Amino acid sequence: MAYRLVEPQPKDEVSPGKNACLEAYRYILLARVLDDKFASLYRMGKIHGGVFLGRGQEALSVAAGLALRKGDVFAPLIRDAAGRIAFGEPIVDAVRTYLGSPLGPMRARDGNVHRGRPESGILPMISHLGAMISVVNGVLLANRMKGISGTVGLASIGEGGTSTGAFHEALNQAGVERFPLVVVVANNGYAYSTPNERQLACQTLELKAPGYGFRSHSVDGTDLSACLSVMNVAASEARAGGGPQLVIARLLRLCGHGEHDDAGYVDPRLKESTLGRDCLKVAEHHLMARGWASTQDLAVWREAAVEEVEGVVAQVQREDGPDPYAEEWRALASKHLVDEPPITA
Amino acid sequence: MAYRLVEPQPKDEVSPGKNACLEAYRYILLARVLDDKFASLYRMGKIHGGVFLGRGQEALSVAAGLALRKGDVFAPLIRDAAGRIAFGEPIVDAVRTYLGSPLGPMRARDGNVHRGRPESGILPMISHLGAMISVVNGVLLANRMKGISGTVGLASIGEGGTSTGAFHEALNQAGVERFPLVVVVANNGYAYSTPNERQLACQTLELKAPGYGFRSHSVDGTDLSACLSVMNVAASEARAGGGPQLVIARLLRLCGHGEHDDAGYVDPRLKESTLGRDCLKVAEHHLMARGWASTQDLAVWREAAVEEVEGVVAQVQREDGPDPYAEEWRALASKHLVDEPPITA
Amino acid sequence: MSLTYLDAIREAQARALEEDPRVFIYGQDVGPFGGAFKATKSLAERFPGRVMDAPISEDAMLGLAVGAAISGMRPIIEVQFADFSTVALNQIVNQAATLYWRTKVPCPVTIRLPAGGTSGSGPFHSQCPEALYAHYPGLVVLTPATVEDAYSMLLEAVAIDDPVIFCEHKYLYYHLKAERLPDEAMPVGKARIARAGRDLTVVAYSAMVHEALAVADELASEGTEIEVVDLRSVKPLDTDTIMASVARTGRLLCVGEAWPWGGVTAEVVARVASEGFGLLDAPPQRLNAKDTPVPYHPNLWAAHRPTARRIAMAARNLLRS
Amino acid sequence: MSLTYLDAIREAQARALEEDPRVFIYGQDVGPFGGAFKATKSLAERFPGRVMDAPISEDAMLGLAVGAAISGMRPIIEVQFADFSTVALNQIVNQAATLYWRTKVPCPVTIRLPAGGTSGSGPFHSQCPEALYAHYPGLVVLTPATVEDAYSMLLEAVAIDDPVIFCEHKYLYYHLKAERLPDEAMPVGKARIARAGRDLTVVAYSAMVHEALAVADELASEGTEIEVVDLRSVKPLDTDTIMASVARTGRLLCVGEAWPWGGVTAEVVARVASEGFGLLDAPPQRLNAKDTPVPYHPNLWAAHRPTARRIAMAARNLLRS
Ligand SMILES: Cc1ncc(C[n+]2csc(CCOP(=O)(O)OP(=O)(O)O)c2C)c(N)n1
Ligand SMILES: Cc1ncc(C[n+]2csc(CCOP(=O)(O)OP(=O)(O)O)c2C)c(N)n1
Ligand SMILES: [Mg+2]
Ligand SMILES: [Mg+2]
Repeated sequence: MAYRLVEPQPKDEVSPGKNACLEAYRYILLARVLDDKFASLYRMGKIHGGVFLGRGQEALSVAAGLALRKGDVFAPLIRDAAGRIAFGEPIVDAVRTYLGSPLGPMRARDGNVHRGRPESGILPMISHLGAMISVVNGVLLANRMKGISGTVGLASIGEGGTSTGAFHEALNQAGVERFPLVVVVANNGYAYSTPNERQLACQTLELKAPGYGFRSHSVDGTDLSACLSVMNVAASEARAGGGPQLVIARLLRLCGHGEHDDAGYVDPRLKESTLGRDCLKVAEHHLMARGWASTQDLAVWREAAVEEVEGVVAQVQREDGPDPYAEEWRALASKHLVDEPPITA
Repeated sequence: MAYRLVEPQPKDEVSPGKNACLEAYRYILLARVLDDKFASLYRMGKIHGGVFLGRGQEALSVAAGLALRKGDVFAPLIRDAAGRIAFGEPIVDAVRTYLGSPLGPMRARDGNVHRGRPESGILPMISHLGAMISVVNGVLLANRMKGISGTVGLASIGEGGTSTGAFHEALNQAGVERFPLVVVVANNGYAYSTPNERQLACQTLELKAPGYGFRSHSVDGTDLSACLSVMNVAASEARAGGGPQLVIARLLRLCGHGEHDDAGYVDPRLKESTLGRDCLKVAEHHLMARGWASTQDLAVWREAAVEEVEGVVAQVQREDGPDPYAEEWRALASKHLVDEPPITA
Repeated sequence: MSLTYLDAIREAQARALEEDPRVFIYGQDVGPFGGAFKATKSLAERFPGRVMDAPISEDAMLGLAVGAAISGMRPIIEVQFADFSTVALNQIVNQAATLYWRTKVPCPVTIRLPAGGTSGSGPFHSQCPEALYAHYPGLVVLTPATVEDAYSMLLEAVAIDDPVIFCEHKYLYYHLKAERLPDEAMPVGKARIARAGRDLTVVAYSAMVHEALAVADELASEGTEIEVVDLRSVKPLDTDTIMASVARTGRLLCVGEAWPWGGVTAEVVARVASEGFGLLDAPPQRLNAKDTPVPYHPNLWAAHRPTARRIAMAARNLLRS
Repeated sequence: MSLTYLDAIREAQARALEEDPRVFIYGQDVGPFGGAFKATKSLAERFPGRVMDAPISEDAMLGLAVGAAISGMRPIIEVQFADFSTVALNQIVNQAATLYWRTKVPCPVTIRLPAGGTSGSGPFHSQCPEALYAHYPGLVVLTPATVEDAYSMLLEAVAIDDPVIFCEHKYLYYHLKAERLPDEAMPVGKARIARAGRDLTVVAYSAMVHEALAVADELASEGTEIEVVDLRSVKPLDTDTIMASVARTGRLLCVGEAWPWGGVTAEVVARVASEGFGLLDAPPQRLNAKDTPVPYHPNLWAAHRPTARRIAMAARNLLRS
């Protein structure tokens, strides 16, 4: 038995031009270099806890970040270093969070990918998958109630995260309210070690969209240019009042679930398929084929990225760790309502 | 923008014959008379707590109950008096549960629609909507692991209940495992007072099926004959290994959410539409039109139902209430593991 | 005019909506229908677009509230019954309650939980969730026992810059009446001496305050003076007021409608034992519901929860010890 | 041979699968991959079809377990981190925990929750859920502190006819080692005197037992004898063993890694105060984590939870009082 979804032709996707591609490429490059640095710091035992990379998923992520504007709201997930940078998160935020600097946005209280600045539109993820999407809805509702129009919200999730009740409730809520929400699902074939066939029963993830009144979009997540156009179409539709949008990307993560994981469970045939292409390499190839960049340009840019990352890491490594005695140990904004329990640690 | 679902033609539905229709009709009648009795006991202040009826939804419910066999598992919801009876629940179980008799299946510990006998395949609902479906999955998994084949599980839910995360997780789980599960959604236009447009964003509920790898079926819930055929097809498909099935019925509840509610929020146009037909009357009309029953038959059967219900109610009303001093006040099966807290009530 | 506890909740919401454009209400059936208990009756009409029906999606309801709060709004979420907040727990304790600590961005969300037992409601419409939430850092947990407190504490809850769990007792909805709403009120975080006495301190909250007061009446006729402390908020817990009372009476009985393991009575007794050991003339005692789900039948229900009769028994025992 | 706490958990599961055909394991990545912590390593291969990967659907995972248990199976559910059980709470406390009481049908589900803090894990991978579950009727809550207990208590958990919350401490996974697995064991529900002493009783559970033992060592060198009680199960709570110890020492310090409001330390101190008031020579004391989420950075983490240093301080204070 097979379902086929018949929907009106999407608006023509416009191929992104030279500047757009170059900008996106440089963010990807920076994110990759940054991720590689975290991997190496992890191996050197310089990072507390896990390291979670976006390798192979940067084209999709960067396209998400670039589709957003100031005033929009973004709920990145674990593989979104590129999208964060593109949306304006300074890399020092990532480095400080990973290295546990009290000067970072999470002040060493939370680490690694659990970072954000709500006041700048980047929501700091909690770990529970699916839980951020309804939070984005809330920001969009607030905008609506305040009469702010033309903003969109974007939430990332993996295909595994679509199995959560939270995902479902949030998508249905966005559908009912017709929020300008874009949900980007990176289907990389695995949730940690769990393959699609133990995770999902739909023939394709796009088939989930109609159940929520979402418009769906499909994209090859290894192709930067495709990602840029599709994300652009999706965000523009949402922005223009077209209701919520679901973007489904196919790709692979070219790393472990975290750096502790060798991902030995990934089917080698997938790695050898076009899904296994490295989006960075694909983008470089594309830039060179169009004559938008030379090998030398690439080398110079990589050098610049390395320098930037190394500089920031070196700087943060000189920062003091948090001082537990200077901590307020207070979970409430309302000082006068803090409960005073008997001795604690 | 409109989606259209293209799926292969369903197997030919066989119109149910005389005996099937008569049997179903008499269960509906019994359920209706029973429900009416509960309503009247409620008005007389003889019932503790609320009363929740299935008026107008009996055709769908009875068809669900009849599609099941011994060995199957059924998770009825609040409007399933008819389906329960059809699946074999004695009406004394309902009466004892509503009247709080300690002889009932819930021994006065739980009331009204919160009843069942897991050992007979009727799962006692907890109130949290959506929560019973994965429990049905668990029974089906156990059957599979034990090598019991040919059984199905059936879970009822309202369209409002489809918005719960629990619903989503359970359907996806059933899809992944290809459990022989039938989920019956009674779309009566309202969840308590909340109309479809504040509850759902899908154009039709059938559109949810492909997202879970379910086969979908649609039925006019006011038409007994249609309900019988469609439920039969769905259950047979599941039983034959066709994977999980989603049945979507359109109908109205011809009563309040509970008997405390006058349902003043229901759109009068809906009531006047064919959805507002009383499935009991439609069934009677059908039986008479076919010459399968006469007005007199109907009167006799109603009389018999009334007598049965009145007899059981009278009997249960003579039963003593629960004795709190005889209660064990123990939530664990393992007596030796009961925690002994300091004085309690 | 005579106002019920439920009226007070409605009036507090009306006033909050009236006075603060950042306030909105979101929950199942809270719109035109006015809510399962009519706590939002006519508000959707009076405040168009600000009192909205939600789908049956408690997790998303609470997630949305956090997002709106991040953006400067002051949502009030009605969960239809406190028991259903179990499916929103994650958004409450992990999203809302941690936000300020993680980001310095306050999260002013008021979560209204119609709670507590009423006869005939059974295991899934009777629960007392206060301990569940008080255990987690980052939440304020309120348990008003009077019409006046229902009003003033709900208004204050909306003004507080943190997520507030507002446990409103369903039994009190219609049973309590007051002549008018208060202009002034004790602040959240302070317990109240509901009745003064010098022989025994009974600490209670929510519906149990009234059982305790009945016992105080009863024992007064026997010449015993019971001091009843109404906690009002269980987090923060006003240990000072409790301790001052125990200092006067030397005896403590703490009563809660919730289950016996952990919870308010354990916390109160543990604090008094640790910090006020020397004040005690007799072992501090607790009285809780039984350790089973809340039963449906009135006979069982009445035996499951503490009642005036049982509080009186416990009090007499304690007075003798 | 040397076995870790984690090995013990794996071996217990292997034995349960081996000996009882009704047992199966279900959880994210527990299949061929062997689980996020490798607690089910190679079990899927050894027991085909009985160790199954679940989708990221904790609510449905637990619901399925209940259905299977109703049908006579004995599921073991691995929740990847205890923190994620918040999204399964409803199925645990309202479905599984009430089933026997409602229907007389037992619900033997073992819920494995990798719990507790490790440095660098942060607010959402460090939580201690024992109080959350112990508050609800209908659950058994276990907190093994040793390799031997991890093994024997998990085996017993699977055999128990009720839902069991098995809190396995992630910090102990690799830090604890034993020479071999036990043949005999104390039954669930009994606390253990982990070290005898006559001056002060320190009640602890899970990872805190080891901090307490370190303190006992330290203070022994100063001539003070600390008795360490390892609760093993927090529900049921073995009040008798605690009380007997306090009767010997006259002094009680209860230590928990969880948050301070409510919870195990409150329950223990409240029980001893109520039932063993006369045994106490000094106010009973508690030591808990701080009332904030669990911080990420090792410096903060070490200050957030009780440590041997702070337990020693509290113990010394208590010995002086
Ligand atoms: C509710 C919940 N359950 C379990 C986890 C543990 N967990 C973290 S990431 C992950 C896999 C996620 O897979 P997917 O959504 O496909 O994203 P990917 O890692 O492939 O990018 C799991 C199970 C979690 N974070 N939240
Ligand atoms: C998780 C949860 N939230 C809220 C409720 C309260 N509630 C009980 S029935 C109901 C409406 C159900 O509507 P629907 O699913 O459409 O079924 P219907 O009553 O129309 O048959 C609600 C909101 C509940 N039982 N469970
Ligand atoms: Mg994935
Ligand atoms: Mg409905």
